Amino acid sequence: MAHRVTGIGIFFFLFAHILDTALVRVSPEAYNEVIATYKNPIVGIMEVGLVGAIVFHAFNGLRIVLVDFWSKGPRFQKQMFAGVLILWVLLMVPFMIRHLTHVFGG
Amino acid sequence: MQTHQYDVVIVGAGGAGMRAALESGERVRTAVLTKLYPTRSHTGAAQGGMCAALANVEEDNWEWHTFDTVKGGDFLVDQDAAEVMAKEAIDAVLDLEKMGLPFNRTPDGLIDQRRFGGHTRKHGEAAVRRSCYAADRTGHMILQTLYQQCLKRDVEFFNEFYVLDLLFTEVDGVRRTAGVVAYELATGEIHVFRAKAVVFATGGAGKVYKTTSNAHTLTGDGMAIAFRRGLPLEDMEFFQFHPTGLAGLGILLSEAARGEGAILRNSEGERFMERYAPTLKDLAPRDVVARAMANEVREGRGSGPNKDYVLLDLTHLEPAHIDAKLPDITEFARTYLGVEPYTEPVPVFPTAHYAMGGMPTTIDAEVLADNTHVLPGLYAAGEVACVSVHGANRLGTNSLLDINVFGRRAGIAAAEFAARAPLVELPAEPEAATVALLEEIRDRADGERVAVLRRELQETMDANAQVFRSEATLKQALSDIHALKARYATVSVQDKGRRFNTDLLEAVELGFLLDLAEVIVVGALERKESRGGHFREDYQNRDDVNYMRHTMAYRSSGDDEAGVRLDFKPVVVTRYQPMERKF
Amino acid sequence: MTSTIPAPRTPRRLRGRTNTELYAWMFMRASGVLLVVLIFGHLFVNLVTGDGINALDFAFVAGKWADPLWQVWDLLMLWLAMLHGTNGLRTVINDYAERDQLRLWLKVGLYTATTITIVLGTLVIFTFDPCPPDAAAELLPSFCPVP
Amino acid sequence: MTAAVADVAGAPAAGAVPSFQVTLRLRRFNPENDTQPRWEEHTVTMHGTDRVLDALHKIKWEIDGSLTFRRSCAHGICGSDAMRINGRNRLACKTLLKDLPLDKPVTVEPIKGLAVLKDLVVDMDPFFEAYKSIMPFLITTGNDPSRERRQSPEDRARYDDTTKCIMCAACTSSCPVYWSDGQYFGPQAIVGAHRFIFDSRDEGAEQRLEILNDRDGVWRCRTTFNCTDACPRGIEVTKAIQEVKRALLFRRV
Ligand SMILES: Cc1cc2nc3c(=O)[nH]c(=O)nc-3n(C[C@H](O)[C@H](O)[C@H](O)COP(=O)(O)OP(=O)(O)OC[C@H]3O[C@@H](n4cnc5c(N)ncnc54)[C@H](O)[C@@H]3O)c2cc1C
Ligand code: HEM
Ligand code: SF4
Ligand code: F3S
Ligand code: FES
Repeated sequence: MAHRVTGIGIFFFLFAHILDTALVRVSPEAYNEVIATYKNPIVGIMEVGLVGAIVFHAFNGLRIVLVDFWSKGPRFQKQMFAGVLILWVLLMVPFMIRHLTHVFGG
Repeated sequence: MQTHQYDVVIVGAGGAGMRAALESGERVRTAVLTKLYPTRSHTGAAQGGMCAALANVEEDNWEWHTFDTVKGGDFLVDQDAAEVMAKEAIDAVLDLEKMGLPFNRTPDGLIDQRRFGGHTRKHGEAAVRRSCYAADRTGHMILQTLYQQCLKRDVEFFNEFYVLDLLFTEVDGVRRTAGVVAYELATGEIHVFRAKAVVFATGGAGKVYKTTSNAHTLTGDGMAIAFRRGLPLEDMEFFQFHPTGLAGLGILLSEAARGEGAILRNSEGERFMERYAPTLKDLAPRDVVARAMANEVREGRGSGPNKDYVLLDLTHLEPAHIDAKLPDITEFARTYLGVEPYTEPVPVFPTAHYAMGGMPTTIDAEVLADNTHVLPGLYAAGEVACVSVHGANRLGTNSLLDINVFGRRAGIAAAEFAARAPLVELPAEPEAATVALLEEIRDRADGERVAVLRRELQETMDANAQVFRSEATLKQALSDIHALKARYATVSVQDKGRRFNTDLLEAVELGFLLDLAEVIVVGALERKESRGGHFREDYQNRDDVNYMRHTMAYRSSGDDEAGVRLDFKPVVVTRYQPMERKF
Repeated sequence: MTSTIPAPRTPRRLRGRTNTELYAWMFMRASGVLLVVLIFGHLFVNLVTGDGINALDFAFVAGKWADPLWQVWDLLMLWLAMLHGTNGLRTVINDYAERDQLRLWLKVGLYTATTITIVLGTLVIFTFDPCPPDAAAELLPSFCPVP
Repeated sequence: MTAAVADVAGAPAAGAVPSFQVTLRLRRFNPENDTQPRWEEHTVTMHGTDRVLDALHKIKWEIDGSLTFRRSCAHGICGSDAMRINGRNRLACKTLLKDLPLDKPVTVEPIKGLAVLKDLVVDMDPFFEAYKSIMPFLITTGNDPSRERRQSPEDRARYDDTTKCIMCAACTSSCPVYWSDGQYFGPQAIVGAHRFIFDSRDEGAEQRLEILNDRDGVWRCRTTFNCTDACPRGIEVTKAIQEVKRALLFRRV
């Protein structure tokens, strides 16, 4: 179910993201203005959440694909889920450090 | 009240009922009434296998099978019936295979077979591999396969309908079957089913005992209903105690375990069956093994803190072999006793398992109205019936065979009867007796609890009418039963509603159990000998002069204190003269 | 032996049954796997390399899209992600919206939103001019000819 | 019986194991009196090897006879008594009390996704209908052979797992897709189909696969694994579902 929640979350973000990117067509000023509003800490933290969601959804998606196509997949689903969580932490910790230093550091 | 009309009504959707339904449904309009969803029937609990002399793995033939059945039954078997069963066994198994039953296979792809208690080659020379099986869930697979075939053929089921009465109408001085009365659990409504022929396939009555391998729902309804309507019950004193129930719980560990090589040991680690049955050892018939176990415990060689069980040792078998052949029963040991059968022996003790007796029938499953005459339009098959193929002790795997062979025969016979017979009138107010029975219990404001009486009944039966019996214990049991019957007149239930009133039905079922317990004990008191599953400590030998005969128990009308009148019927002997049983 | 054996392999397809769900399911897996590469690449370039999030501005985007590789990359990502997400939401709607009416309207909404986004996004990527003539030079990528 | 306290393995006889108190929190609903389900708590004394079913029986037999639930075999083989125990679908007769955390009440509710008829009893008809719709019977063409159809032990092993199903509905009623709308066939029906699709004797695989290719068929499975976790027979339900999906994708069994 977490897969579903993250999937839906990403979808709505993507929606917004495409609309804002579309602003580049309008004018650089407009785009930069909107992007500038993204450059505050709150949005920064939200972005962490977003990236977290994408990373989880992606790895878990791969796990689902493995369950579907690898005959031993269903048997190891629990282990694979643990793997997803571990990978998620492994990726998110360095990312958060880097990203948040960018966000707060300047 | 609703009234329905069918050619054939089958009561019970276990193996026997559904096998009959397949035959009958093909020929005439058929309804199946069952108090459980069909797949919940206790046939699904059967583990070990179903025997037939297929000779897929070693030399075998149906004549040896007949002999084993007769000898295993301690010569109380009607030999003509045993012969029919052994002969038709082969087709019965093949039919199931063709319906899709997933039997285990030999490397050549044939149905695999394994050893089972009492099944031998050449009249007792050595154990033979005769039992066809699907791991240790053969009964489950039979039940599933038959249910699937019923779905395929659109058999009409009435699920969770409790049949509580059997209707007769006298035509030209002869009682004829008119139908049944059923109670619909979901609504509390009464339904009358009018039918030309009725097949009873309601299964066993293990809940008479406390320690039993039988389901909570096996309360002998069919037998008791017939008995109350004045029909006889045959050989009810013969109850089988299966040697290997999980100690204290009664959950069965199939004989297949011993068929695959497991060994019974006492507290000294001794393989004690070598003393009791030098040839077949652990695979001697069940009555012999159960008694041997009880005797070991009695003589102080039981295991455990209370020295009240023996051990079933599988530790010398390969875990992979156990997993392939006995996955379920080893899981029972793990789940319910926390014992790991790979490495530890499993505590076991005899458990009430199978009613050899029941409604007497001919080999065409026609029910007898007295010692000789059939009752037109009434049929019975399965554990509820006594064709007398099991005599005084049923051989393992012969029951799954019985339900298939005689279930099929019952279905065909009932349909053929219905095709030519006219409908008989229903008696006036057909539902009256059932409504009275239910309302009396439901409307009684205050009274004793059903569960209390049932527990006392089961305890006295376990203590006094189990593996070892004697005049003193049986008399004790009988007086307990009489006292309980008197108290039963005052039971009440707390659930006064209509929908899903299982409280009420448990009360009704207790009434059935009390009647049957009385029949069992009265028969056992009268039979002053030891034969098969019936062992009297005060008469330890078989007595062919006086007791080579079937007991026929009738409900006595009125003033007879016992409430049971006994009569007798000769045993059909064709080829085999009684001889001493040695294994 | 009778000769009334039905012709082998007669089409048994029941009416109204198609492989839609099968293809949708396949597409979810295939696009999912591709999206891993695409999105991770995208995130890596945008958020991690260089100055991270702070580097984002018009110039950055324009610089990227000057390269056909990134054009194709982002286009593919846009299409796959939208279709993947839309189909995902379609199943979610199927699961939760119980009334047929509601289900229908939700889906209509979903599909229009998706169409608009995809068309818009595609147009943007293709018609994008990294050096709009009337913009202030300091906002533009460095390769733009200084007017 | 002595009160010797020993580990369960050594002393299985009831009474030899210490007894303890259990509180059951039951979801009750009697259509004849209630408009809403209600919660009810009972505390009973139970013994070491007792199961949730024993506790339910004790309540029914000693405290409140109107408590209603289905049961028959009492050892996990008939599939009557699937219920939600502490939020998980299990068989009451296979769930040992000592394996549950007993410091707080054990909650017992009917399985989800099927209409509650009374207390723990639900309407099983939709469940059996779904099973029926996948044609759960051996389909063959031509005349029956005179002896058995041959099948190698390897071919027999392919569908062994799914023959264990006791139709308890623990899987189907734990599946979130099934809860949200009753249209999905549910895992049990797929298990039932799997048992025949992978049986080398059967010739109806095409038709069954076609049925499961439906909008409400296998593709609705979201690989949640609730079904596998719930199955009291240890059937790898999700694996069976994936095998059916693969059979559909590659159109070969
Ligand atoms: C644990 C166990 C293991 C066994 N193993 C083996 C084995 O390995 N080999 C072997 O040969 N035998 C074995 N047996 C014995 C064999 O399984 C049974 O004797 C046989 O299955 C009985 O089948 P049946 O059809 O007569 O009854 P059941 O399967 O018990 O069916 C009874 C049916 O009657 C219905 N019914 C009952 N009362 C009513 C009523 N009042 N109204 C409506 N319907 C009613 C029930 O709903 C049910 O559908 C075993 C038995 C047990 C308990
Ligand atoms: C990063 C790589 C991605 C991978 C590997 C991936 C994988 C998957 C897979 C395999 C599924 C199918 C789940 C199922 O059928 O049970 C799925 C569902 C879904 N995905 Fe993705 N996905 C990815 C990116 C995205 C993106 C970017 C979005 C948003 C637009 C998204 C939204 C969804 C949604 C809404 C669902 C439906 C969830 C459900 O039905 O429960 N996914 N994803
Ligand atoms: S697959 Fe398992 S959980 Fe589902 S019905 Fe069958 S036995 Fe029960
Ligand atoms: S719980 Fe449901 S979603 Fe699939 S894996 Fe099991 S059927
Ligand atoms: S009572 Fe039969 S499965 Fe629990």
